[in-house]
Amino acid sequence: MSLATRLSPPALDDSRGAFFDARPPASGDVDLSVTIGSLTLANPVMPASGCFGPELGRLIPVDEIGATVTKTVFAGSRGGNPAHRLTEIPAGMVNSVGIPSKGPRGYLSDLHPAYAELGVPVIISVGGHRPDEYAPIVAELDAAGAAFEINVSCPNLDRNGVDIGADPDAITQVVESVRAVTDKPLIVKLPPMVSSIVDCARAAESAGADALCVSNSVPALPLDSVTLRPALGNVIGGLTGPSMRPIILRLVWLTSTSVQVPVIACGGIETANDALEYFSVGARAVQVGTASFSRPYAMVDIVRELTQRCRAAGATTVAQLVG
Amino acid sequence: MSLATRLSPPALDDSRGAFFDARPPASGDVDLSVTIGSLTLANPVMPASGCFGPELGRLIPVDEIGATVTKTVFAGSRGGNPAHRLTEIPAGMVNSVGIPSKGPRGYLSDLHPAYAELGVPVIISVGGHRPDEYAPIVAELDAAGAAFEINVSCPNLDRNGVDIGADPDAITQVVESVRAVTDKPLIVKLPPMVSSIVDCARAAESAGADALCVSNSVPALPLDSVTLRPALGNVIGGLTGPSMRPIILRLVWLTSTSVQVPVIACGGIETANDALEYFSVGARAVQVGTASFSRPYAMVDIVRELTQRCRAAGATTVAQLVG
Amino acid sequence: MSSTGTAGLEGLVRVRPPETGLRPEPTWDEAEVVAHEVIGGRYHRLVLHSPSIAARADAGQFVMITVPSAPGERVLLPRPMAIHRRRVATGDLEVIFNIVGRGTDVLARAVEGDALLLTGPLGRGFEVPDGDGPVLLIGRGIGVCAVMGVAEDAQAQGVPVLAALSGRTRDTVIGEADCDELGAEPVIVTDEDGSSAIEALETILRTRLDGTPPRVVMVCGSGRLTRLAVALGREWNVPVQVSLEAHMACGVGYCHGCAAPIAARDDVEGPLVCVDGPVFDAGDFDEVA
Amino acid sequence: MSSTGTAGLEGLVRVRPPETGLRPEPTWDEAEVVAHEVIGGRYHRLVLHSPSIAARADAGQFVMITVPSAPGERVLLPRPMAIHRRRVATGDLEVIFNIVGRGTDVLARAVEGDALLLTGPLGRGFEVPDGDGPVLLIGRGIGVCAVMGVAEDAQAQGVPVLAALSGRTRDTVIGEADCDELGAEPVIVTDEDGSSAIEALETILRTRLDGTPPRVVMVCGSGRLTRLAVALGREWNVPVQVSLEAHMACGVGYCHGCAAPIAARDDVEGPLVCVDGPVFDAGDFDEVA
Ligand SMILES: Cc1cc2nc3c(=O)[nH]c(=O)nc-3n(C[C@H](O)[C@H](O)[C@H](O)COP(=O)(O)OP(=O)(O)OC[C@H]3O[C@@H](n4cnc5c(N)ncnc54)[C@H](O)[C@@H]3O)c2cc1C
Ligand SMILES: Cc1cc2nc3c(=O)[nH]c(=O)nc-3n(C[C@H](O)[C@H](O)[C@H](O)COP(=O)(O)OP(=O)(O)OC[C@H]3O[C@@H](n4cnc5c(N)ncnc54)[C@H](O)[C@@H]3O)c2cc1C
Ligand SMILES: Cc1cc2nc3c(=O)[nH]c(=O)nc-3n(C[C@H](O)[C@H](O)[C@H](O)COP(=O)(O)O)c2cc1C
Ligand SMILES: Cc1cc2nc3c(=O)[nH]c(=O)nc-3n(C[C@H](O)[C@H](O)[C@H](O)COP(=O)(O)O)c2cc1C
Ligand code: FES
Ligand code: FES
Repeated sequence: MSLATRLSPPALDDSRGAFFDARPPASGDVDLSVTIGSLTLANPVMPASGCFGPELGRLIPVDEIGATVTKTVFAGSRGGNPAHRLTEIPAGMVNSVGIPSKGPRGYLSDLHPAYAELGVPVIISVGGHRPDEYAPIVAELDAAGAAFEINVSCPNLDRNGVDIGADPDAITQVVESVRAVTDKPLIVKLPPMVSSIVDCARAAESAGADALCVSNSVPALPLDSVTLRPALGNVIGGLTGPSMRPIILRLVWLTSTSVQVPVIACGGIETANDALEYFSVGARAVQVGTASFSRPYAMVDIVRELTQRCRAAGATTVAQLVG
Repeated sequence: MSLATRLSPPALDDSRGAFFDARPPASGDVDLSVTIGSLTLANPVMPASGCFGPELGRLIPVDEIGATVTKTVFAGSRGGNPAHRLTEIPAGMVNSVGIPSKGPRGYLSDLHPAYAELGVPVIISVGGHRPDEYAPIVAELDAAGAAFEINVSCPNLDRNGVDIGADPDAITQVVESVRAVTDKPLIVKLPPMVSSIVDCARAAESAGADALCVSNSVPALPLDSVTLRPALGNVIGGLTGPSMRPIILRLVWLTSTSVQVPVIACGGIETANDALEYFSVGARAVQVGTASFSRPYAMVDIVRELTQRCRAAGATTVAQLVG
Repeated sequence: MSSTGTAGLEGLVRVRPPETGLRPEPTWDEAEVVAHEVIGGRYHRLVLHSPSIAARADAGQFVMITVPSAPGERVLLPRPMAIHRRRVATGDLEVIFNIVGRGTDVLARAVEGDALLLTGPLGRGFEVPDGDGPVLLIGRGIGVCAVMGVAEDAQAQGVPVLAALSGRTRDTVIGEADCDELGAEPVIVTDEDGSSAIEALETILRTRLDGTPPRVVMVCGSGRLTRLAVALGREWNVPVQVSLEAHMACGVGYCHGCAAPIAARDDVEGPLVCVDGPVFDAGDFDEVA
Repeated sequence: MSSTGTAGLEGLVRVRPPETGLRPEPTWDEAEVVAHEVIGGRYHRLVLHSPSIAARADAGQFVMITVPSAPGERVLLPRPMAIHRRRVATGDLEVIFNIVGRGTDVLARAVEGDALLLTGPLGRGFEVPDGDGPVLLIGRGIGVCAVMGVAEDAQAQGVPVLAALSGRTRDTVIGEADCDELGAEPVIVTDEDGSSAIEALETILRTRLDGTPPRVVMVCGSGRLTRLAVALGREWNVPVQVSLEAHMACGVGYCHGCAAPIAARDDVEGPLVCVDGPVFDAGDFDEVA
């Protein structure tokens, strides 16, 4: 319903005008493009699933980022978790939104049109409770997505609370089944809390993934320090934000040195410099989540600054910059 | 060599005198004791391995804490990792000290005498690269330790970089072999980054552990944000401190509801309130690491405040306080 | 907004029917801190220069304020704050807040001349229906800030306003000066003299209204007061609008952090406080617990 | 301490033979900030009231300063700082620091009357050998602070001191006033006039010493200057002592965070800068890279 809100145009003295207009000159000199399977993105900056919606298009020039990523779409309708769904901790936040979803049909009718209007490739995130839930969703959304992000980091009700994404065999099953129903590029988004992320990454690659996203949020149980009761309605949530960065940097380093496909880094990225940290350990693209909440223009700033830093260093690609 | 340093007595106007003297009245009313196998500790507060040494006995009244825990002792001599071994990040620090060790013999001759003088039970932490390295060390140290903490969270050179502690079978092997050579209580210290900590916890319990310590530090790769080079000589280190707390709270909750033996919480504990957070999710004792660096008296403060908070609430045990 | 968040309001509120007018498009803005003072001994009043937001905000809308980073410390999520006053002539808006945690603690250290990043105006505000009688505003504590914009609009439209301003003590009651400035009739009730008790307040309001029911009741800041408003609204057969709070991350509708716990079914999400609210209709009387 | 940490000093330094005297027992103390001023345009000078530490510290020892927590996020590790001056009469000690990161940034906001938690005195300081000739101190930048305690002791013992104080510009050189106060002879050399270049400094030192070799050279703050000191020390056949830096957590010897990369073998740990140092002997000349 949020997207149906009818809005008046912004006032003319709108301060964001300058930001919208301040596009850096077309960058014939700098090539930020990145290729994921058959899809080439103009630049390597995109939102993290669940941390973006077409609503943000009102606040920033979305066409400057490389792609959009939808919130994870599940097979059925889900209401999501009880309140509170968010809390903040030092250098991080924990959410237990619980992935409300209206299913693929609801996505196509209520959400996709607004995504499609934004003018950048739409990567549709798909989730499931069981390995066999993924392929039907992707099949139904095949025409809509420029690529799919396979979110295997959801608690799997069949498997004793262990993530699908913690089990290389389950990953293989999911990715092979999805690969069978689409030719679109597949990004597999892994969970961080696994015994061997390298085994998970290799399983995804062998089963046909065109890229990996490393990683989802870190499971956590924040307490209200006064009441000593769980701070979130769902008790457990996902920790995100800058305090995760060194944890995820290690995982990106481990995976990017173990697979051939590009690794998209996700975890605590707030600035172009944070993105460069990930590029320097092998990432080829980045996703921005938590940072957009406080600074809606964080992604656009990163794209612009990456361009500028390449120029300033006389580099034509980010690879040269961190090489 | 550090312990051999000969020191002059502190000056009389020593400000810590008041702290040393400020012991709370003997607590017939409050019972903070905790039992680990055959060992009963006066209270549930102890240092985290590697974050304590007899040197701290010069700064705080160590006999007020429940136990001491040694730095992990390995079979052979190890020099530890190259500099830098420490760095700080928002709400956390990362260390790659690398566990320098002089082996069990070196421990007995150079370190144990000073530990033994402190007047509280000495829990000796033991580590290994392979499952078969543990039992001989414990056998050699059996007479010295009041209990042993089996640190299975060390990178295992035999197993492709995967922790011994991430593999329930390897845990079983380690714990059974150690159980065979000692009757002293065994605490198994688990790593946090595992696919199913519950499986690891159950394996340790079945193999004869008397308690679990949850958990060791979170593997991380901090970069120097200016040079974009690794901030630590060893590239990878362990993240500790308050930003881990919600991550470890979840693991303590998961394990303490899955095993019968007591769970000792370790991760980001700075205050009595932090300890109470862990008690409220099922922990029976706590270890304090990073917090002691900035506030050497952190552990003693926690013991004193737990006593006071019990009294203030009319509780005779911590369990009543968080019940 | 309710001091208890949305807890206990299940069934008490519902999303209003689709609005007929256009809602102002949100923007973000680096707003200069024009003034910062402590009022009522504990509240921080910030005057922020943001013509684009001040000029367009509807009564009852809010802003997300990004907490500036101080060295050695950062607060990650922006903080939602009601737009207490819109001063279109000077391009300023006012927010008043309470220090309750890390974020407001850092905000309280903003000084004149600082720039604060605002996103707004956000959410769906109050809507004054046509009709007779005054508008009855009921605010408690910081909740007064959510409703004061209505008094600004009412003054412009010549609609009389009766504003019940509740607080613990006389000097912590917010909004009296605003009422004076806006020609609204303030009713100050406090815990210390007992006048803020539900029965006492009800009696005072009936006396002041003197038999003329208001055309609408708008309430924020207390579950108890919301229940009173609903009861009176039913008796008078007038609409009751209530402003709620929820923990928020994005403020514009995409993070789904702020769903109110008032969904009809388990597989349907509750309305989002940031875009479907923060102002909701009070529910059918039958739904009231 | 070296601006490059211990990097590049492998083989250049070694642990000194066991000390003969007793080392002061460390303690922790809530020290009051007695004064805080910015000097040389960029350095922060803190005067801290801590009689128990000031009265007992040896020259070249250091303190760990716990960074006070600001609301919000905190700096976790204490910061090692040389004890620049010990003022036993007033019970104060002085530290001078540079803002280089998060920790020093927060420390720079300490104001008079604040309490700072100190642990100290720590480490093994400089040891002035018996002998003839003056003590030659060489300090660069903030490294001057590590050696100034030696000038304090030398004054008490009537030993002459020649202190080479190096810095980028004239006004950022630390220690001139201290030398005046302590009767030490300062030699100010700077990058801006070229006098801090190794050859220039060597010439200046030889001229000032006028053929009388010092009894000891003590150096801190620069790898280049350390190499110069080692070369001169060898020529004169006098001991050279150098103060090093390392990232530290505990400061007292148990965390093993500060091992210097100068171990003889892979399976043996390097000396701990916090207890075996921060002052080391310069190594055999043959070891110098
Ligand atoms: C639409 C709306 C308007 C508001 N208007 C005002 C106002 O005018 N004046 C005022 O003082 N307060 C107002 N609030 C409440 C204000 O947002 C919270 O007091 C503030 O976010 C607390 O932040 P903190 O860091 O100090 O507290 P903490 O408790 O440390 O916050 C931790 C997290 O919980 C969130 N949180 C905590 N309490 C609340 C709450 N009551 N509502 C929403 N999020 C919360 C914070 O945003 C943060 O993400 C409003 C809330 C909403 C939703
Ligand atoms: C024995 C000793 C004495 C010192 N005396 C002084 C002094 O008198 N004046 C002064 O300005 N500085 C001195 N230093 C250096 C000072 O400790 C660092 O500049 C300071 O710790 C930097 O902290 P930060 O948070 O500002 O920097 P950051 O770079 O943000 O610090 C990150 C981490 O690295 C550590 N670190 C960074 N640089 C250094 C360094 N050079 N040495 C040790 N740890 C470092 C910090 O302690 C912290 O744990 C001394 C260091 C040592 C070891
Ligand atoms: C409010 C919120 C909702 C999220 N929803 C999803 C989701 O639906 N699917 C998903 O794969 N990840 C989701 N995530 C995780 C993010 O995509 C991302 O992995 C995580 O936030 C780490 O990035 P960050 O540190 O930049 O925020 C969500 C994160 C947040 C904060
Ligand atoms: C400097 C340092 C050294 C450590 N050495 C060891 C060790 O030898 N053995 C071990 O099991 N854990 C070691 N740890 C991990 C701690 O015991 C503890 O698990 C971790 O610090 C989390 O607790 P904290 O957040 O309170 O610091 C070390 C931690 C630090 C910071
Ligand atoms: S705050 Fe993000 S959807 Fe409401
Ligand atoms: S700083 Fe801890 S051993 Fe040196």
